[in-house]
Amino acid sequence: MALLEVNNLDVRFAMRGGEVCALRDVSFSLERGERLGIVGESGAGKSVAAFTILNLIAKPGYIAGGEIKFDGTVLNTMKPKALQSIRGNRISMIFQDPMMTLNPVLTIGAQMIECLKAHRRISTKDARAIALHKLNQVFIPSPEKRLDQYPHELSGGMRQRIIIAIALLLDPDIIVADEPTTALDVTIQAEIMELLLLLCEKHNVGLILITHDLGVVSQVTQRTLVMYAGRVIEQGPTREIINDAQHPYTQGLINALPQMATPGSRLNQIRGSMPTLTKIPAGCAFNPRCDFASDICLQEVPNFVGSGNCKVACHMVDAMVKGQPWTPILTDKPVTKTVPLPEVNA
Amino acid sequence: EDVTLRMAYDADPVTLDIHEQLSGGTLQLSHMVYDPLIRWNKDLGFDGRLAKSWERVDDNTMRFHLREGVKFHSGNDFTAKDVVWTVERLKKSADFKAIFAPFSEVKAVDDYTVELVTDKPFPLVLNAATYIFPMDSEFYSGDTDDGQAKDEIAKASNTFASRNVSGTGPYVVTDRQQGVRITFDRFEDYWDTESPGNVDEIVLTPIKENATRVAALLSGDMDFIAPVPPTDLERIRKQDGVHLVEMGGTRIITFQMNQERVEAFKDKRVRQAVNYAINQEGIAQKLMKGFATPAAQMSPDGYQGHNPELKPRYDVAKAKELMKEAGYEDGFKITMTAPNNRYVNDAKIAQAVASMLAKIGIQVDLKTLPKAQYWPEFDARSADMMMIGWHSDTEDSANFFEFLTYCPDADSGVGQYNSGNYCNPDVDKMVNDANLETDTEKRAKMLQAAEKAVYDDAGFVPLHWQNLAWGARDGIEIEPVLNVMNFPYLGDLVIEQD
Amino acid sequence: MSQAILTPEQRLATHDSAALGETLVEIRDLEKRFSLSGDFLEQLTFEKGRLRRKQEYVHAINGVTLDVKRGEALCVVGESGCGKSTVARTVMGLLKPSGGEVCFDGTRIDNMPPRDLLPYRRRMQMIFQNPYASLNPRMTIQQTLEEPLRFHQPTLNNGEIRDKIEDVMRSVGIDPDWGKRYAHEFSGGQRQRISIARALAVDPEFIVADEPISALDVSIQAQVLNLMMEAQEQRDLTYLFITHDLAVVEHFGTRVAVMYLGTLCELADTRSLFARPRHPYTQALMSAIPRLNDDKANHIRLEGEVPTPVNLPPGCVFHGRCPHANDRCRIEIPRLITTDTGQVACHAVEEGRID
Amino acid sequence: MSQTTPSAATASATTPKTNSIVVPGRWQRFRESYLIYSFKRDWMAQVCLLIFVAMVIGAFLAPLIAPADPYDLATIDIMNSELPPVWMEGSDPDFLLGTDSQGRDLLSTILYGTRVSLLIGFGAVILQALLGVTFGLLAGYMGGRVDAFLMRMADIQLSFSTLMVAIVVGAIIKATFGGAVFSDYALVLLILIIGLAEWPQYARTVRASVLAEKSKEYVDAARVMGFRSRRIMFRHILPNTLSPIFVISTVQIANAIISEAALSFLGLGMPETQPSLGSLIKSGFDYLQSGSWWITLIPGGVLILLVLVINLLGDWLRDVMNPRLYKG
Amino acid sequence: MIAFLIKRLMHAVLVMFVISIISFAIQDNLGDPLREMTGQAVSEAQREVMRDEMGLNDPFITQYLRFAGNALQGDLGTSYFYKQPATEVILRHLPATLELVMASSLIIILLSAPIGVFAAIRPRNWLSRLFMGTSIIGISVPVFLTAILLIQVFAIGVTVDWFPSDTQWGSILNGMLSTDGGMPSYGRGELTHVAGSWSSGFFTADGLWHLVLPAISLASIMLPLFIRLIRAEMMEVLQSDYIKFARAKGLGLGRIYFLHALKNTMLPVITVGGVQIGTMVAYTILTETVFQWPGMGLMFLEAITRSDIPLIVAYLMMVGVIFVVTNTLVDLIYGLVNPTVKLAGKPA
Ligand SMILES: Nc1ncnc2c1ncn2[C@@H]1O[C@H](COP(=O)(O)OP(=O)(O)OP(=O)(O)O)[C@@H](O)[C@H]1O
Ligand SMILES: Nc1ncnc2c1ncn2[C@@H]1O[C@H](COP(=O)(O)OP(=O)(O)OP(=O)(O)O)[C@@H](O)[C@H]1O
Ligand SMILES: [Mg+2]
Ligand SMILES: [Mg+2]
Repeated sequence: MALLEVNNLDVRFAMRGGEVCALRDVSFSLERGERLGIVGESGAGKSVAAFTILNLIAKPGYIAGGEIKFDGTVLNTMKPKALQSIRGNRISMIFQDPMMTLNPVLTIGAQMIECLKAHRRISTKDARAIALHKLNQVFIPSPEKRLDQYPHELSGGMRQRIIIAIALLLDPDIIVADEPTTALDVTIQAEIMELLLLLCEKHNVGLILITHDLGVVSQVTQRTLVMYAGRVIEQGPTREIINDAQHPYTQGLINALPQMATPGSRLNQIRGSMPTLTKIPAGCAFNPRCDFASDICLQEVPNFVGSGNCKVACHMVDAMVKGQPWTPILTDKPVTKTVPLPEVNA
Repeated sequence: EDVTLRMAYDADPVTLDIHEQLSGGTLQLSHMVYDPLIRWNKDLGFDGRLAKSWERVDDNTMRFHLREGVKFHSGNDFTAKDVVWTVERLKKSADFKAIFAPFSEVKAVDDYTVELVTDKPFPLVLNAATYIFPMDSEFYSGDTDDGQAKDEIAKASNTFASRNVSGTGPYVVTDRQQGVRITFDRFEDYWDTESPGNVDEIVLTPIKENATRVAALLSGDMDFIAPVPPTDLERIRKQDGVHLVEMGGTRIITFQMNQERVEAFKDKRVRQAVNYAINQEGIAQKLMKGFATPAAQMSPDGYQGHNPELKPRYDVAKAKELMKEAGYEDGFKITMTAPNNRYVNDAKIAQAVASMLAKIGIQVDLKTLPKAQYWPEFDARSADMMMIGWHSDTEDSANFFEFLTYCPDADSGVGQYNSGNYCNPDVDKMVNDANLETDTEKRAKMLQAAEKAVYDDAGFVPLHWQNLAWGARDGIEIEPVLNVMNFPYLGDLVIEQD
Repeated sequence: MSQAILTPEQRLATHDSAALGETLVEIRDLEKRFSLSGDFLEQLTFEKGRLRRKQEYVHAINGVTLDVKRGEALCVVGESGCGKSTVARTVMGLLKPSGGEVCFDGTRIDNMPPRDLLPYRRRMQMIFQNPYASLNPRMTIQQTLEEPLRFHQPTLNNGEIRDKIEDVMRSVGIDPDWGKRYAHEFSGGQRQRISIARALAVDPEFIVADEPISALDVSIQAQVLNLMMEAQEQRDLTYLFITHDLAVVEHFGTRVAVMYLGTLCELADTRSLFARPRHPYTQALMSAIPRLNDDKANHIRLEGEVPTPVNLPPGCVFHGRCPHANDRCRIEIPRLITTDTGQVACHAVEEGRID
Repeated sequence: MSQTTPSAATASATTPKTNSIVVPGRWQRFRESYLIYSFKRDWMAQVCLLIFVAMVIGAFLAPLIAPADPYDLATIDIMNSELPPVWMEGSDPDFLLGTDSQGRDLLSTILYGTRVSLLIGFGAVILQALLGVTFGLLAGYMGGRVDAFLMRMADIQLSFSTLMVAIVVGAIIKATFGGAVFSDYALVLLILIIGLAEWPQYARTVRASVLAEKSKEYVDAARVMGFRSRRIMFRHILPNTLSPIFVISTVQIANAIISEAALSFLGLGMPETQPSLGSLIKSGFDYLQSGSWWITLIPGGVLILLVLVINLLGDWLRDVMNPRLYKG
Repeated sequence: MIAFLIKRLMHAVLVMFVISIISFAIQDNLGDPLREMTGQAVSEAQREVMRDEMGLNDPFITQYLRFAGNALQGDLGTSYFYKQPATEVILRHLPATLELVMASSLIIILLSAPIGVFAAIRPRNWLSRLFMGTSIIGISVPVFLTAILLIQVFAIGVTVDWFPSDTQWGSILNGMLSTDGGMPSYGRGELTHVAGSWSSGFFTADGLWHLVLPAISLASIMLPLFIRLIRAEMMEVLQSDYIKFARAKGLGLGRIYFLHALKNTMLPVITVGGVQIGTMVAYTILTETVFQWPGMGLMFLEAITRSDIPLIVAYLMMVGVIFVVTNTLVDLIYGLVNPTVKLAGKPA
């Protein structure tokens, strides 16, 4: 049995205009020590998926169906207290923006120690020692000093390393990392990914890595899940997906990378953009952007098909001619909203 | 056990120097800390205090026999030289010198006899004597440590006398926090051993806001309050455990019609029309809740000049007729200014008057100002009708005429408050003559005639005399010590002990 | 008519030879510092018993010299905070340089009064990073596009303006009928195209693009990049393209400038830079790109922390993290030297310690 | 499908099948806007708006609907004073809500008084907004010394409550025009006073949102176009700061009405001849304990109701527009 | 730090300068102080002499320079009415106001934090709705009306006879709605002398008893503001990533709400709230008037009716100083709570 199993997960947000489904019918599993990548464009529901694993979806969101099974127990029906003892202890999370994730008014030490104390009966002194040890593991220079510093005194890369240290503090079974490096520079990103990979391998920790950078996925993970508009559309071993994607969307994503084209030539683009949750087309959600769409795509949600490790949700897998580049039709429709949403003055 | 009186006035004494400012507050203090030579009784006659008796020696001289064995708070003995010293100081005081100007000399005949001498026959010697609160001449002589004369009178700075006090009165000031509280203790060596007064300690707190002051009495925080606003009279009357004492007051409230600014006011008929248009009864009843006596003249009942024949003449039809006669059937426009925190309900009264005038076609543009800004306006005579209330410092009718109706004369200063510029030399002469007449009865006739003349001229608009009211807890027998001058003789106050 | 998109070299080559290689924008010894110390009073500090005035600066750019040649797409790459945007904004006149000069087409523009600058404003335009903030939310697309036109070409009548706008909108793939809509009704990629349309509306020669695609999804990035390349082709545009995505640079740029902490460390044409990065920083940068096809990351690990631009290190700004640094690097600031492929500022390269 | 060239792609886009898409007009946009959407679903907001509109209409139609004209002194009779409202004993059916101490019909006086209060509220807020928005824009956009100077002024002014500023400004105005003029133009002057006293509220809010807007790239885009500062400030930035301005305005109207009431309570506001709600409360205050509670409590209730509905509307607006307001 | 203090000092000087100029410019129009100082019978000529003596007739510049010169030596002039240095008068009235403000602040702080936090954590709870509803009503009722009602109900007492008193339920209801009153409604009660001009009402039961109603009525205007402020800030903080992260760490809700969230909530609350408490000194004018609380506000209002210019000027300057001081204190506290702020005034 897999360490983590997510079955037919449905997550909805009760908005003023009605309910919107952020995740539909999402299933995947993770073995002990396995590294899984989740990719997809912005708004695909990657973060929602990550938060749902720890049942951290805040109001107005809620889990409308499905189950999350961790080590044999079902997380989504668990009592809050019991859940608390799993969070940060057996499954921990790393967030996207290291600048926002640490509480600005508490010292690094305090934020590490409280985490230990929440899960272990341990003296402050011992907790401090463990914290120091973990800081050493993530190669933080002069860790002793860092414990008494505030987050703002550290650079972004350093903070993300501290967050990794916090995630590792209680030797969890799984780390869920939601775009841990998008806010960082290339060189630092490489460092952090390397560190994460190293630590996960060393301690046999499972990793769910959420990102939209296919390059990162290809370097770190063993299996990959591709999401589009709240659904998983393709999953399989990373190598296979990169080299031989089945779903037109996955193909499009990979082909759109500049690395895949000769310098200076036209890039292979997917036309249009991902629908907002309130405006998901009937049938296959990708049909308006898909060149292979036929009538059935407009009506029926595709089921997973596929042999062996690779599974893909597309009606047209077999009909498609592989490697056909995309028709560059530029003009597309503006996003029309059926429910007026508040204008946010960010 | 000590008997304490907790009382609230609308203000506390501005200074402890009773010669610094002539005001109700000063006089109230004077009667607690000092004793006058003589004082008014309830019938507006005189009772001897530090003067046992007095007699007129001749037309120009009055002799006072002083009480012996009286001690000041400082322990000094009271003698005639203190009286002389005090009168001399009064003549230096800006506020009091007018009252004592007629006296050319004050003589100590012996240790316990003094004479007040005037140049001309002067009928108001005794009135003036009520202002003589002999001060402790020894105590106030010499210099302070920082070289200030102890008897200095100054308004804008801190003098010795404004901080220290030694009188002969029933109470000694023991603690004073200006604006917050002043505490008095009974003077142990007080000469008047016959006084029924049994209060050992008085704590006076200023509470300016009317409602709060009344609330303090009703909630039992205060034993005695004054003044009581008209709107709350009924409440205090009804409430168990407290009682109210009312008296007709002596302060006349009037409007003056400016003849220099408004041509129409030069016409006697118009002035009369204004008088006929105004419902003094209505104002007294409705606005003042009966807390005022409608007036048709300046002198209140009990004053020599009070003319009982003169009655308010409210008659709108007559007023309209007079306006028509004068050629102002369609009326005219005037401006009116009144203070809004000087007299009881001053602004409301002005409003009521304005609406009454509107009924005979006189459209009034009314402004009300706080007193600090009102007086400069008044001095500048900046409106066509202005409100003025007057209390005679001498408790005598002549004072009203001198300030309110005399033909204004900048040199002699008479008519200083006659903003209407009403001028009738005959009236002035009548009052001048009265001021040389020492025969009370004759003098009264003359003054009453003067009142009648002004009434016929409709020289101004008399409204009412503001009444006085005090509220007290039951068992505090304030009635006997109160008077129309509004200086309670608290030395004689009795609090019932259970 | 069927025509394949050309490689950068081909594109340069197709230009008529007179214009080719001619310098359009010249940046000389550009310096920019921002005061950190606020007003006079905030600068006072108490040191050793006496009051002193102490001023702190962020040294965002420290002497950058760069030419942009007509018709090229010069890419600027570097770490976050190294001054890329500051260079762009100084060139555009949004910031006044603290030192050095900026010339456009041979005329010095950095110290020009705003009035005289107007004709140049039309010739140079900018595209911004954040598609959600770069359009005025209270203006319709039509208004957004019309305004610069009316301002810069007051002689045009309404009809001409409308035609012109329809043209640009079509050329970026936006239906002219949607002109009456507001920005929030469009997706990120569409907004970015509208921004491009706004820049193109006044027919500029030179466009500064400050990370125009980094906020966009991969599939949309391709749309925008394609559009920019088409526009360059059709309108003979020159780009100063700022990015931190080296894959994009490799695809799009004719030449690349690598910056580190406010200084230029290497400048070369794209092909040669990717083939043979000279500067140790460039090398580290290159090695950090996650490639789809290699399994394991194999990058050059840089030691140490990025120094702050407030207290610049002496000598070469990179020496603290450079595996090849020696004493000279810690003392002497390296100057740009010309190599066979471009220019590089590194003592080690100069000395031949690295090739 | 064959590969199309870019130009062909562009050409094909010129014949869009998008004629079916109708671009909504302004009115339709408004009707479909989130504002209206959430208004329709919020009964509290509807009730508040209803009451508010009723009060505004009542106040401004006062000359038509009020049973008497309280400004016409000739109709007032002192003998009618202090009559209770009709539902009490001893009332007169002519005076629905009773009369005040002068014998004025309370209902009419309240209608006129509400008008005065509303005029002052709106007038003062318009003035505050004009000053505050201009200064806030300048401070936020110009930055540097201008900003420091204007904000220091705002700070200093904020260190005094509206009351104190009003007292001081009132005195200055009296100094300039003379005391008597004050009551002639009390309405205008109170608008001036409250307007001058509270502009910093706007200035700070506007400045905060200008700073936020200024850092957005559309402003840079406008600068790159070479637009002049004035144009950028007023045409580009100002419209984007409108929603906080709008929200703060509701609160400020309520505040201005309360400020006026407080000033009148201290005797520094509207004269009793042209009463506002505040001066009505004040003039009735003396009668509260004597039993004629209606003279003060009815206008007091009206004042509270008015301020309350404005505040509730403001709250609702804030929720809907969700601006991050400068709280200070 | 030094620079910070110097900056504040200069700020204070600037404030005082502006205030003194303004208050001097208006002095002629506040009325004639002589009228309050002399009896009715004193002639105009004599008043003129006194004005000359007091220097009231000197040209504006002369008067101002004289004032400024003295002010630099700490002498703000002598109150006409109290005949004492204005600073002394103010210092004597200051404790009353400060104690009132302190008592109100205490009420505000003790109540607003729990209520605000509760309303933020449970926005849909009926109790939160009740609090929020009450708070908006609280904001809408002018202070003076609150004060008057408090006096009526708790000091004087109300007798309700709306229900038939011959029935049992009627008399019970009447009894429930009626109050006895008896709370002190004016002044400060029994004081103990502490030091210098400072007498405190904090140390006697009577003094504290007298504080109750005025403090409540002063708090009535600020408390709703604070509750709403805390609630809004807290709700915003609860949305932030670091709260999500704290939950992901498996921390208890108590720790998340009361340490992680509240500490961050307090930052804006301190800045805004601190300034508000500073301005509360000015708000005391109304409360002090109704309760006849012998503090600075009442003194100021009386100084105005008496045209006691030196006192008015001194008061205005004092308020300016209090504002600068509270601001400085607030910034210092803010600096202590917020590690990202260095006292030079700039976030690092
Ligand atoms: N609190 C929320 N309330 C309403 N809708 C939400 C909420 N959180 C997420 N959503 C919706 O759920 C959808 C999925 O969002 P999610 O954050 O998971 O996307 P993502 O794939 O992580 O995108 P990104 O790459 O931008 O992080 C989005 O369309 C978003 O609008
Ligand atoms: N207005 C400013 N005031 C103060 N410092 C500034 C200002 N603008 C930029 N800086 C500083 O100047 C340095 C260079 O900033 P710049 O924005 O040019 O970097 P960048 O290379 O564009 O970074 P990024 O990739 O994050 O956009 C940074 O340290 C930045 O903090
Ligand atoms: Mg996400
Ligand atoms: Mg940048």
